[in-house]
Amino acid sequence: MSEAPERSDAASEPESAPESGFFEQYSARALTAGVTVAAIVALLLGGWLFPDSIVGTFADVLTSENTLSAALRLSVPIAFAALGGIFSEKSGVINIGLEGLLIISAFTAIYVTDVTGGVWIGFGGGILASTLLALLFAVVTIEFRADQIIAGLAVWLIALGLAPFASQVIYGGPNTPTVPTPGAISVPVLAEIPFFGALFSASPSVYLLFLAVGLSWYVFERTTFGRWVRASGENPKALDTAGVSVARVRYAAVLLSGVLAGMGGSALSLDLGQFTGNGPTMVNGKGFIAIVAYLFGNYNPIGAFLSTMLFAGLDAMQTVLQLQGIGIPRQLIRITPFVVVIVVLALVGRTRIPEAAGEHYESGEE
Amino acid sequence: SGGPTGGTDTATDAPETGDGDSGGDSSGEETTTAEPTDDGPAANIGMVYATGGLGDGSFNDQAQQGALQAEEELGISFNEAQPDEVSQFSTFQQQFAGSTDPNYDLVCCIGFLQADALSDSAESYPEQNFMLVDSAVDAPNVNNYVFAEHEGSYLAGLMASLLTTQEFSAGAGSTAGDSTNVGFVGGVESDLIQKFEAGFVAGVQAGSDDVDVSTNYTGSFNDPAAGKEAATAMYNSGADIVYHAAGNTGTGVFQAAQEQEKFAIGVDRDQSITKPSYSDVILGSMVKRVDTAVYTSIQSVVEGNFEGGNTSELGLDQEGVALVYGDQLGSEIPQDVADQVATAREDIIAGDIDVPSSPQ
Amino acid sequence: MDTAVHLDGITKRFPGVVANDDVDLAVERGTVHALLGENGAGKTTLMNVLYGLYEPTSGQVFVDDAERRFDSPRDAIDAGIGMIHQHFMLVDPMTVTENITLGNEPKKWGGLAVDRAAAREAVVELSERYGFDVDPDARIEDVSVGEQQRVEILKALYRGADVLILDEPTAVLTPQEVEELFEVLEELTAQGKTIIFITHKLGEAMRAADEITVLRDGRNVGTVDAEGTTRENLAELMVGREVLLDVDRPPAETGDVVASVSDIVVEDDRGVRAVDEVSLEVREGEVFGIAGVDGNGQSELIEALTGLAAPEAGRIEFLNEDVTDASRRQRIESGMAYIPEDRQERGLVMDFDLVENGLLGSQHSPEFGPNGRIDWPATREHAESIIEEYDVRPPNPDSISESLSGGNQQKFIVGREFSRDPELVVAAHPTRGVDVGSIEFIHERLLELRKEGVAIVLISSKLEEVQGLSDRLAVMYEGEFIDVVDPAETTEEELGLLMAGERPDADAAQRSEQSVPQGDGADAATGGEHA
Amino acid sequence: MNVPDRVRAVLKRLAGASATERILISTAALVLSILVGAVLVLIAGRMTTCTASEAVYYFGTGFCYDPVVVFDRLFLGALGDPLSGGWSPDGQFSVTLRETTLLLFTGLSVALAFRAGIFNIGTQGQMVVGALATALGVLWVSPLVSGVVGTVLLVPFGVLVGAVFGGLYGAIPGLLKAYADANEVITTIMLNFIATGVTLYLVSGAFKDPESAANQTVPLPEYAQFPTLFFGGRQDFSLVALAFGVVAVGGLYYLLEHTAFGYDVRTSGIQPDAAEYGGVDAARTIVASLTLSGALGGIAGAMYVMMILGTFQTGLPDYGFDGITVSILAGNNPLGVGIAALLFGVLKSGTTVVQFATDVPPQLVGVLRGLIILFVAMPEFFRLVGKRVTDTGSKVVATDGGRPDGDSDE
Ligand SMILES: Nc1ncnc2c1ncn2[C@@H]1O[C@H](COP(=O)(O)OP(=O)(O)OP(=O)(O)O)[C@@H](O)[C@H]1O
Ligand SMILES: Nc1ncnc2c1ncn2[C@@H]1O[C@H](COP(=O)(O)OP(=O)(O)OP(=O)(O)O)[C@@H](O)[C@H]1O
Ligand SMILES: [Mg+2]
Ligand SMILES: [Mg+2]
Repeated sequence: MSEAPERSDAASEPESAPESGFFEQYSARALTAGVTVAAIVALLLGGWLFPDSIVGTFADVLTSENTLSAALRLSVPIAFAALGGIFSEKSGVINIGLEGLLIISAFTAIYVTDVTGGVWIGFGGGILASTLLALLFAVVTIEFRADQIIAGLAVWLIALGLAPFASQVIYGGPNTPTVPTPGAISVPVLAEIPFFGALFSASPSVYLLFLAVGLSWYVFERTTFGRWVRASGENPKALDTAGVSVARVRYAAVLLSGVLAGMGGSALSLDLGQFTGNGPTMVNGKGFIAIVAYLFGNYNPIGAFLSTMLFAGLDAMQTVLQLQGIGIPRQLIRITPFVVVIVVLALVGRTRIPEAAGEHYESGEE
Repeated sequence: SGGPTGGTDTATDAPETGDGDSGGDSSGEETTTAEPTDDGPAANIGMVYATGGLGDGSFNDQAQQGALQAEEELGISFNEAQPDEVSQFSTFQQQFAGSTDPNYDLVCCIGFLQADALSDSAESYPEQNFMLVDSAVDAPNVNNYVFAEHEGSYLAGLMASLLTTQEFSAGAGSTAGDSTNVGFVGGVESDLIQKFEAGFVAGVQAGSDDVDVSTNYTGSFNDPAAGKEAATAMYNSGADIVYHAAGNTGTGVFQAAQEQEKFAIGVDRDQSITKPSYSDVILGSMVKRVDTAVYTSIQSVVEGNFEGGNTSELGLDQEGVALVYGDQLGSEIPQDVADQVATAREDIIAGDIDVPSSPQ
Repeated sequence: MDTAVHLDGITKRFPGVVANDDVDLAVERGTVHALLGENGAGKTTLMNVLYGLYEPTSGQVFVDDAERRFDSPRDAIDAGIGMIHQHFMLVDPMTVTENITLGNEPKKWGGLAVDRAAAREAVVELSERYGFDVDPDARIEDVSVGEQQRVEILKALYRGADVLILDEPTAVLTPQEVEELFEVLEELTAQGKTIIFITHKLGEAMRAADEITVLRDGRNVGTVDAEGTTRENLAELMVGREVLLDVDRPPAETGDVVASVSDIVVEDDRGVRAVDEVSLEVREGEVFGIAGVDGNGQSELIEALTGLAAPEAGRIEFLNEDVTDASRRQRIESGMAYIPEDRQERGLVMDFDLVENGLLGSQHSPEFGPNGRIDWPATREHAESIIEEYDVRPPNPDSISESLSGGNQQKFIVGREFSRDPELVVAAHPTRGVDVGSIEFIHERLLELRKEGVAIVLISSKLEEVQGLSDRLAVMYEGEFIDVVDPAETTEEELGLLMAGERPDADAAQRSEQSVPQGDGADAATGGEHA
Repeated sequence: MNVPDRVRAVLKRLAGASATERILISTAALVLSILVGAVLVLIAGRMTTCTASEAVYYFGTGFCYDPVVVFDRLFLGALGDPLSGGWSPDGQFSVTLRETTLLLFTGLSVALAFRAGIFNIGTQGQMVVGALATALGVLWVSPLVSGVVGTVLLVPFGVLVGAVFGGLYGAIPGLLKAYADANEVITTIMLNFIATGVTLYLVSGAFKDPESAANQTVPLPEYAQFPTLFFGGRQDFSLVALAFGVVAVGGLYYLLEHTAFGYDVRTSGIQPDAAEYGGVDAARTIVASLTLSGALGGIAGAMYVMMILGTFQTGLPDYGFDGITVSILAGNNPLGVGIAALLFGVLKSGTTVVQFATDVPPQLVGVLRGLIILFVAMPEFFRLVGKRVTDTGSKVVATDGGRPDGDSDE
């Protein structure tokens, strides 16, 4: 793949933006991105030359507008949670409770919508529930110095129990009834563009996601709060001695992660009009995949979004590939996204995490 | 607003329910609010549902329907258990079987996964009556009910095949006459679901040689998001009718149909009624009368003629499965289609059509 | 002259420790005031009180003659006080400008955005005013320690500090950088700023300060005029007794080569060549010293030697075997003892008790672990004997390492390593943070081992120590041995120049290339960046 | 995410706490969770409707659910109602022990990895792989033997196969972490999904039992399953399996505390730099501990197949995830795992009793589990409470006695 190196720069831009750490991982990321792009190009080329081969099928699926719109839909909860995770972890609080935040908001959004009849009120309700749970997490980790990983795990477990519990109490089963869903919004003209039209004909949550990604990027790169969050995660003492309260910044960041994850969870259930609470619930690991996404995206909101799209794109492709009957057993096609994540991780290796992430900080502590 | 209501002991409050389409009409997984008479309920029934739980809008809810009907009509009382792991089946079966307060007259085991546990439980509690849905355990105290899902699915396939090859529009959906495929969304790969698939495919082929079936298994009976993606992908690749046998995952199929302005076919219950918000895209449902099975076996217990050791095979003939047309769209199905479907039904019952029960 | 800062009767207690005991301190505006004292004397604590990081147990703080109560550094900053900590409070991945303006960013668009142009402008303007040399756009992690320190000072100035506190600002600097710093301080006082700086180096205090306050055991034991005092006087105030640190070192009787390193290259974790083709040889009964300002590759060199870092190139031999690729465990087992630089990170498992820590490195040795089992009774005896022999306090093998004071931790490590019957001892800063009595003891033990024919590689940033103990002394600068000298014949000034990277004159260089200075008429050790 | 560092910090803090303090904190966490759970039950009881006669009354208000009954059922029910007289070993109590047995292994699996500073979320997947391997392995050799001899040979063989394959599956994230620096939290989560997918593929295809509608292997012959002694076997519990579990607890304790390997593991778990200094090969220790951890998970799978189900069927219960909670509650101490596994065994088994005997949704127990972990995570909170209690205590003495310290005549 001789074209890989040339392309790697362009392709890695979003991820290696100002945040990226030392050279070594920059190059690993660039390499992976390069190889990915090269593979895609080779696939498209192959598909164009041999449209009837399996490669042709892949190429078809890849360039289909439907794949893009499916990927966008699948991205929504993951990407929102990933953005939330970035805020929290960059401030020094590792939030592996994202899964729980998604669950609690997914349920509450349906419940509130069901009770009030307003989809957007439900959306707000979901955000509120998630934010409250995040507040509990913040109090426990920041105030009571609880271990962040264990507390995050607890948040997940609590939500995993609480949402189906409430559904059972209220609706008599772990699954809620169906409520109305917000319709898709189609931007005139733009929606007609081949392939990229998918970006302009989507559920409101997709547009909200675009907005959230952009805003998050802006907050980190351009606002004082963003800088404080970064400093709080890298060297809280520097922030403290600069006269900014680390605890406050961390509270704000964790609550923000609650808000963002809440948007993801609400969007997840409201776009389907139902919460299903059996087993791992409808969230089914999306919160954990969000963590993968932002680590791979190197804590950059745009990088995290693109990583999510990579994963969601694979997921969308596996759905379509199943239909094409390409000879690979369905059960195995379904696990391709997970395999790809492992392979990618093995290639990229370690992510530079914020220096002080996971550590409790007490002002005045020597 | 909740909590206990009423001031007297006998005042029974209707359980607060979710919307009709949550399926269940119960306030909890366990209900003992039968009209109490002086000498107690006509019978005590234990319900052990399939994993997936109530509110799936299909299989479990349909089973519960039978119990509710029996509660109303026969004055029985029932207690429910929703296992979430296979290993809990035997626990619950035995809990019911071993209980003395009350003593359960019948334990209904819903779903084929309970078969293994039940063969042990039935042996351990020879005095206890059991009924099993979707599989057969050979024991003198068990009545089995299996369904010919492939027969009903054949009719669904035939209808889909006939409609997709013509210009048809009704409710919120429409078909394009030139499309040549339809879809099938399954839950977890298993023999049972493949039975649905096989019948459906056979029916589609009977309708027209040119129509293909795209198939997708989401790997879950409770993942509407995956169901939606699968169905959307099918609609986008030209299918305009998708049949699902995927429990609650099917909710996503309906939603995709609505968004894409295409059609779907429900399963297990008449989903145009249990999921009324999608009745404008549900052409029909392949109902599987689990409720009848449950009701009949309860009835036999109440009437004292439960025998055990039987396996009832419920097909089109026994009305154990059927294709029912959608509540809203049914009337718009072209008569010739309905006629052909009706004829096929007769032929199957008469044995003139042999429907395969596993994919070829 | 007016008083810029006045501390009155400050007492600060920590559980079990009185860090400051009724300390008074008055600092005149526009002067440099040095705070002198031994490790643990309470200097940092006192300044943290002034900076609002600690609330004093009792006592008052006056700034500009008004009493102040600081609840947080923010209050202190508002009162015009800035502090540059011993460990810099900088955010590594952020730029110089971002660090300087952190917490006080200029804003635009009604606070919705940081005005980055204005921030940069302010930083450039400020550094020009005081004649600082900093790159506003560089990331902290990419700039030198000296520059980081200037960033810290700018950070304080940016916040309008009139009083600047510097905690041991010279500890990490080369002599030249120290000089530059003192010039900066002069410039600052000339512009009316007040400086308080902490040090335990007498010379620096006398060189840079106008007044000097000495703390001992948390108490102010005297404030003197820098002009009218002597080193001896200060030393006595500091320690409370006369200090003499003279090592009695008999001539070496060297034997065979124990370890040799040839043309080794080691990269640090950033991929920079921290050790650039260095060679050395050490013989039985010889102490090979390595001097240098911290961060010039000494750590990486000994990590490679001891098997904790993999060299990129070069060869390491130990007891005539190539151990370049040998594991750490193999090296331990073949007789290499190592007193690590960082006792709390490496030398001890802080949560283990002394019994368990006594086993560290020997867990697979048949003596304590026959067949992979651990013989705890034998291990306990081992720990007890170290404790006894090295006077570790408290003498309780069950105490958790973390609860020991630094000096006692170090004594335990030294005891453990020496008890291995080593062929080679690599000792990195073996007396850092250790009290005077223990220093003597450790030095004696090192020399005893030397006498027994053990080879020793010694690294220390204390010049007296390496100079006093070594038979040959290499000076390391930027990853290379800039020279290898006979410590007995080299002055402190010469060493200082070498440490600062001033190359020896051509003759000396010549000499070092051909016949390298020898400890005792023995032969070649290599000094060499030439290879 | 620097989970290892995190884990280290946790361990550090946990190690700092004395054993008594740990037990106190765990107990307090349990009690507090039950209290919160009770409140939750009451709130839920206000949200549903029931007849007045079914309601219970607290504080003058009626509630549809009675927390006292719920917790009575949860705990006493799980123990088979020891107080009611009719206790029999093969009642619910054996379900509790059965769950405990599985949790012992998954708990130990997680605990071992934790001790090595590795957060193994993949015990679930390792269990799934071990379970399938056991089923296939035993089925493969079972025709060669039979009867009691068959049991004596096949059961250990099955456990071994489970251990080997679980171990191999655990080695994958180990190798990825040691040599590619890949975060084990992510890889193990992904490997869980992969294990589920691949086993489904195998069991719905090549290895499917043609007789069964379920995705499962052919059932193991009776003699290839754990023998049921004393407990009748009605609840699929075998004392032999529990004995295996107890031996594993003791064995892991011994391994960690009394062997050089254990020393290496513990050292690299709390202070990797010191471990490296002490000659511990970090990469090898990571791979070895994850392999061993996976082996324990695999044994849990073997137990599931050979004791509970008698076959491998897709959709294994979440014992692997429960193992994480067990291990955390136990402070990652093997002996503590013994106790914590019993507690969670009670909770799991009690769940079905609660569901059977009350109207309260069984997911309550899931909430309780989360609360317990949450409270265990914040020892600081209990220390604070404890301190406040003792502080007020001493104040009272001071005002009473009015005497300066040290001058007491007590
Ligand atoms: N946060 C704290 N908690 C408990 N004890 C402390 C704390 N900070 C400092 N001490 C103790 O107070 C004493 C004085 O410490 P301080 O750091 O002020 O010394 P110092 O003079 O700055 O020493 P050095 O020259 O080594 O920096 C020491 O005994 C130290 O252990
Ligand atoms: N931050 C702290 N928290 C609790 N105890 C501390 C702290 N710092 C020091 N101590 C305790 O105070 C005592 C003195 O500590 P310090 O480090 O000042 O010793 P030291 O005087 O430097 O001893 P040595 O001369 O042996 O190095 C020790 O017992 C130590 O455990
Ligand atoms: Mg200090
Ligand atoms: Mg000290």
